[in-house]
Formats: sequence, structure tokens, C-alpha cells
Amino acid sequence: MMIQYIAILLMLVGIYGLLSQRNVIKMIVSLNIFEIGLNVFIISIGYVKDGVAPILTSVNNSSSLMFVDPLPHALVLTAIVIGVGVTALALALARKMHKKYGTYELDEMGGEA
Amino acid sequence: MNPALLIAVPLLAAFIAVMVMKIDKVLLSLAVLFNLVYTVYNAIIYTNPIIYTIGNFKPPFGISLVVDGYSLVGVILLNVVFALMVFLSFKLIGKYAVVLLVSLAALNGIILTGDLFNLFVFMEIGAIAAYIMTSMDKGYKHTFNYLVLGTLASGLYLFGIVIIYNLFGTLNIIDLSESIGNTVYAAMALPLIFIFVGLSVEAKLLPFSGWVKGVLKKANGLVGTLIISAYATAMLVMFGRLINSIFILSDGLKIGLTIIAVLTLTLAEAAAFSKKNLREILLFSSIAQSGLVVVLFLNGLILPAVLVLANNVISKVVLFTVSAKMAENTGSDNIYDLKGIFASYRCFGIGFTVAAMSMVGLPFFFGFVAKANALIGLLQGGNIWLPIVILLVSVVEGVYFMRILTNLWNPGEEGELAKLKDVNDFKMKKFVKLGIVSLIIGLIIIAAGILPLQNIQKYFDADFLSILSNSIGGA
Amino acid sequence: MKQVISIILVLLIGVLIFGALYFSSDESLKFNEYGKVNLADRVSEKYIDKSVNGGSGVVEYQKSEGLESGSANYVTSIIVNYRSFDTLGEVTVLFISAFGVALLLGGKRKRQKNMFEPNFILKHGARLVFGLMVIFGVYMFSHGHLTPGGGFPGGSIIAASILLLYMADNEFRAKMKSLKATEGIAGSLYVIIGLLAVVLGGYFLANFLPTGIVGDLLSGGVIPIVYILIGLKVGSELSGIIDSFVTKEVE
Amino acid sequence: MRAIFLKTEREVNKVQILEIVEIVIGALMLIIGIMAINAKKLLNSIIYLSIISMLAVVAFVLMKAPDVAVTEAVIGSGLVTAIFVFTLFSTRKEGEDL
Repeated sequence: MMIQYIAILLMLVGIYGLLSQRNVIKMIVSLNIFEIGLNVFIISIGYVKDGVAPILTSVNNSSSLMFVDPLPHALVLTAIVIGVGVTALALALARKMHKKYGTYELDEMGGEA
Repeated sequence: MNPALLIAVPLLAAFIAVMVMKIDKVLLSLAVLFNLVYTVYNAIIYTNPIIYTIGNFKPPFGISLVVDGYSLVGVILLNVVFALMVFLSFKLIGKYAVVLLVSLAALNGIILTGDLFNLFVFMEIGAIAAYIMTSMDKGYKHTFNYLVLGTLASGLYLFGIVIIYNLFGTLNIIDLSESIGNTVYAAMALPLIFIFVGLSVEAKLLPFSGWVKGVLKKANGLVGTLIISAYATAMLVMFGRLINSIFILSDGLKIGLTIIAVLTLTLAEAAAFSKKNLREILLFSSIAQSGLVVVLFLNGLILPAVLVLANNVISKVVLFTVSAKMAENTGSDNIYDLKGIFASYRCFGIGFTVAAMSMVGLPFFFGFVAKANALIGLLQGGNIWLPIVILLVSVVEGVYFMRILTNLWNPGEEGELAKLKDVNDFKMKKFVKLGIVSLIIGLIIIAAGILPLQNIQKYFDADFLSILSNSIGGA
Repeated sequence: MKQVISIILVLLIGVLIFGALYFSSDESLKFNEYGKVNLADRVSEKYIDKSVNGGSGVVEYQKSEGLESGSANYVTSIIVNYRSFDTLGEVTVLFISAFGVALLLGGKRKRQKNMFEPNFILKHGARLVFGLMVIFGVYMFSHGHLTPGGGFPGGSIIAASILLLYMADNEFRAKMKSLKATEGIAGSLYVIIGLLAVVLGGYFLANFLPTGIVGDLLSGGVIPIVYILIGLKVGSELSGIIDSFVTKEVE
Repeated sequence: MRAIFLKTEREVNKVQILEIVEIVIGALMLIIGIMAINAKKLLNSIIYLSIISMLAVVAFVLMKAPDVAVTEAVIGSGLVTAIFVFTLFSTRKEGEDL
């Protein structure tokens, strides 16, 4: 139960970071924190009490056992990979911005691009 | 019809293009042409809706693509706009052909997909392609703002659909619309808010459209039309489907969304009215039109909404490309700097004028049909104040478009144009293609304005639910 | 001031979320609490029984044969069979962002010096570990249908091994041409397998190979093939991203 | 009888321990998250992000999601941290530490 609350709180921490920070790197870190919180939340949606991990092995050898929901796991795998893609792109942009303006602070960059 | 091809072919072309970079533009042209021909061909032979299951896993378990009249019209509109854009701005593409291919696949996917999570994936692909395209003009700061906002929005969208998965145990939109039926659930309010916030960023609704101005103010014809026309088409068509076919909005949510959309419409038109630069006027006008389309969708007027959307995106292709081209060649897109430019270059001046008049909604133009349909629909629905707002806003729109046209056609004092820098580069021959295309589009717009629209109606007659529910197995 | 406003906004959103999820008064439809989930209410039940298109219902390890999806790892069967289209999109996301990063940072590039001068043992030890990591990565994506892992972590491990080489050697540079070729070929093959399924089975991305016995290495039909392609593609794309970040533009 | 009793007692202990681990991990994640956002030095912020990601891996394992845990461990806390650090490294000025 706790972990689901904490996942939502972690998302809120990420949003707080996005709202309050004006440093490019910090904003990307905040986005990542938001995404981690979201991923934990999605996994917690699929958790079944006393369920086993969704892999058939020689121990858990029948589909009549109680498994946790595998679909959220698949969704989170996708979400993690998408997150990496966006983060890499954001960091590339950050690098270009630093080259152009010499700083990571959005407010010090001047108005016009 | 195999709708998966509309997505698979551009993707395959993109993967090949990254290996053989030399032929990337050839592959782009081929893929765009294929998509265009294939959609138009399928629209002609269209008889009844199909649900295409990917991987032969029946819905709601596998991912399915939905091809009904509505998505077919959306896909045609999208591919026409995309083809026009690529054709008109072919020189600007440069190294970005792969990005365009991927965005073409993603936008087709957004319209066709029948799965909420699959929609998220396509939205992310499209969004990443858009971030890359908008970084083309080196305005990294604006692109970064767009990226942060877009990523946060899609995260919230994902949060929303996960809550829906928890509530209903499915992600398939048809299955979902069956489970929901006509009931208004209180528990749905939160996920719906998140989903609409997520979509609003790309659909350019008001509190979330701050990124548009920075990104597009200096954009070239390619990026501008991509965002204003192609992305707007895909997102708004999907928005319409979510609002009208799947989710039942509670009254509070409906009123809230309507207020947001109407505010978007009025404030953006006011902003457009106060601007002097062509591209800024056009981008604010696009935001306003997005608001109008959402208002129509919220009132269940699907056909008028699609007509308004079509009018907007096709006209904007011409308007924005011409504006960006003039700005590129003269160094300014201020309407007072460009005084009398059309008098010298009549060919695309006429195309621009027709598109602008269609935007305003003058009689005998396509825009008139669209707006008339919208107003009649709203009045029939018992709405009084929405038509009044739309009419008032149209007057504002008419005033600023007329101001543009009078300025651009009247030379004013002699030699005004010569003051512009780089004016020597401004040669007619560069504009032959653009001029011809804008003329043809102009003619089509006029033709669509005069001809009756009964033929289109057949694509919208079919009720989404009644047909599609037959094709779903027991779930 | 700004921080105070942010905190207030975030608190509002938080109250909204918690209130709507856990304190809803609506009895007809309620958010399922943590751990108290009934899979029978969800589409997942049929993923576990592998009975989407009909079937006996109970799947047994190393016994059941010829199922619609032959993977012992349910997550893999969802990723590569049931929701393969998502995975194609996912691969495309990585593809386009790697392309975008290379385009943004662009131009002719040269190595950036590391923060330290690598010594002999580090250089040669890294080569050894590199080999082990690549083997582990390959193991991971070729056993994706049996064990946790699969194409994405497997590919990332390969990319991490290349990162190791970058760290251990100031001169090292991956061959971008071959990375691009791997990326393109793997991606094209994925789509071509999908299109081949249209020709053979009539449906895009359908599983057209026999699925074998659940739990065998050679089972799952197209799953191992697709996962190997994904692994190669992800590995080359992430290596490309790493290369873009480790190098800098030549002035 | 005694054996069964012992077993159940052990299981009860296990459940309690898991819950405590969950709470500890969650609390750590939140605290470190706030530290990451308020950190003075950017490098510290990135290290904290990496730690959160690692804690998320533990959370995934607790929730029986080994696939996600492996992926998050390799991609989330490995590669993402690496490209963050490289970004900072590439933009630092001469003679400045990160």
C-alpha cells in the first residue's frame, strides 16, 4: 500500500522540481524523477498480493498459479525506453544551449533565440 | 485494406534511409506517395468499417487498428497535407528526411490506433520527431520548453490511462467504450482530466500552448506547416474520437473543457489581431482554430468539426509556406515591410488570397461551408451563445486577414519593397512550384465551397459503436 | 516566492489525485487498491492462460506445446507477441532520438579526453570485461523468452560494454558506419518480419513460426528472432548515443 | 503442529520485514528526490537521481517485476547517469571540477 502512495508522491516531487527550478539539468533530473515515480505507480497497479513473478519456471510451472499482472510490466518497459530517448535528446539540447549561451540557467540565457 | 502498411512502409523507409543516407529523400517521396495513393484508393473502395488486428490476436487482447469512415477521412487529410508540405518545402528538408518519415508513420498511427497505450507510443514518437524538427532553426531554448512540457504532458496522459486500466482492466478503446456505455462515472473524472491535459499540449489548447509561439515564430515553411497542419490534424482527429466515441464526459468536465476551448478561441484570435508579423498571426490563428474544432467536437458536431479542421489545415499549408518563403527571401514577415509584394508576384498572391478568404469563411469558399455547417449544427443543438461567439470571432478574423491582404496587394509609396535587404534574391522562378500549387489548392477550395457535400456525409453516417461492437468477440 | 507557489500547486494536484483515487464516494466504480486486484477482471488473464484465440486454459512448463505464444516469460510474450506493435514503436522512439542526438550534436567529431589517463591494466582488463559483457548481453536477449531480461536490457548491456571501452581508452572510437548499418538492418528486418507475416499469415507482425514447447530454448516462434534484432538495434542505437555524448565537434 | 506454528510465525515476520523495507525504500526515495532537486552542485543532483533509480529497482523486485528491474537497473541507473555525467563533463570549463 505504502509504495503506491510513495510513487504518487515521487511524481509530485518531480512536478515540483519542474515548477520551481530554472536550471536545465535540474529540470531534466526532475522529469526523470517524475518518470520513475510514474513507473513505480504503474507496476504497483499490477501487483497482486502473494502473487508470483510472471515467468513460468520449473518451480512455478503452471498458469493456474496466481501471477502478478504482466501487462503493466510490458507497459513500463516501453515507458522506460521512451524515457531514455527523451532524456538523451533533452541532454543534447542542453549541451547545445550551454554552447550557445555558456550557462545552464534558463533565466540567464536572454530573451531572443 | 491493410492499414498497418500506412505505418510500416514509412518506418521501413526510415530504417533503410539511415543505412543509405544518400537516397533518403527519394525514400521519403516514395513513402509519402505510397501513403497518399493507398489512402485515397481505399477511401474510394470503402464500404464498411474494419478492425485490423495486429498479430492476429483478437481485440481487446492484441492491438487493433480502426478503419472507419472517420479515421479514413482523417488519414486522407493527414496524408494530403503531408504530401503538400513535403512537395512545397522539398529544398528545406536537408538531413531531416528520416525524421519526417518517422513522424509520418507516427501521425498515421495516432489516427488509426485502437489502443490507448499504443496511442501514447505514437504520440511520443511524433513528439520526439517534432522536438527534432523544431530544433532546426537553432532556437534550442524554445525547443527545450516544448520538450519539457510535452514530456510532462505525455507522462500525465500515461498516468490517466493506467488509472483507466485499473478501473476497467482494458486499454482497447472499443472494449472500453462498451464497458463505459452511457454511464457517467465519478471515478473517471481524474483520468479524463489527465488525458485531456496530455492531449492539450499537442492539440495547442490554451494554458498549454505557450510553447507554440516560441517554436514557430521564426520557423521555416517545413517546420511550420508540419506543426500547424500535420500534427494538428492527427491530434485533433484523435481528440474528437476520444471525446465522441469513447469517453462519456460528465457535465462539469464538459463545461470546463468548453470554457477552455472558447477562451482559446477568443484570446488567440485577439492575439492574432494585435500582431504585425505574418507567421505570428498565422500561428495564433491556428491555436484559435484548434479551440473552435474542440468546441464543435464537444457539442457532438463531428462533420462540421472535420470540415473546419480540413479548411484550416489545408489553407494554413499555403498561407504558412508563402509567408515563410517571403520571410526567408526578404528578411522580414512584417506585413508593413512586405507592402505590395503580391502585386509583383500575382501567381502565389492569388493562392494566398484564396486560402485567406477560405479561412475567413467568405461565401463560395470551402471555409464558408465549414462555418455554416458548424453554426447550423450549434443552433440546432439549442446553443445561442456559442454561435454568437464564433460569429464575433469570425469578424475579428476577417478584419485581420483583410488587413493582411490589402497591405500585401497595395504597393503603397513607390519603392517600399526595395528597402528590404536581400531583395535581389527575390526571384520569381523560385516560386513557380509554390505558385502553381497554391493556385490548384485555391481552385480546390473554391470547388469544395460550391459543390455539395453529400458525398462526404456517408463516411460519418455509420455509428462507431453499433458497427464495431459486432466485430468484437466476447471479452 | 516561486517555490511557495510551486509547493501550493503541487499540493493541490496531490490532494486532487489522492482524493479521487482513494476517497471516492462512487460505489459503482472504484479504484482497485494495491495488491487487491483480480486478474479475471483484466485482459491479462488470457495472456497468462495464453488463450486469447481459444485454447485449453492451463499452460504447464515444459509440457504445453504449440500455444499461440510460446514464451515462458509472460512479459516477453506480451512485448513480442500480443503487443508487438508497441514494441516496434518503442524501437522507433530510440531510433529517432539517437538520430536526433547525432543530428543536434552533429558534424565531424573527435574524442574528448577522459578525466584521467588510463593505465595498462585498465586498458587490457577492460577488453576482457568487454568480452564477458557482450556475451552476457547476447545471453540475455537470446534467452528473453525464458528468463527476465530480453532485448532492451541485453542491448543496453552491450552498449554499456562499449561505454567501458570508451572509458578505458582515450583513443577508442566505435565505428559509426557499422553501428548505423546494424541499426538500419535490424530495424528493417523487424518490419520485414512483420510484413512477411502479412504474406504468410495475413496479419502484420503475426507469429508465423511453430511455437514449440514452453520453456525450451528453441521455442516461441518469432520471439527469439525478434528479440535478437531488438537487442542488436538497441545496442547499436545506445552506443550511437554514447558516442555522440563522449565526442565533441571538431572546430 | 509446532512446525506449522513456527512456519506461520516466520511468514508473518517475513511480511512485516518486507513492509518495513518498502516503507524505508519509499521514504529514502522521497528524501533523496527532494535532495536531488535542491542540490547545489549539478553532479550531486545526478548522483541522487541514480540512487533513486537504484531504489526503484528494489521496489520493482519487491513487486515481483524482475524484467522491469533488470531493465531499469541497466538503462535507468546505468546509461542515463552516464550520459548525464558526460554532458556535464563536456561543458565544464578548464580547471573546474564538476
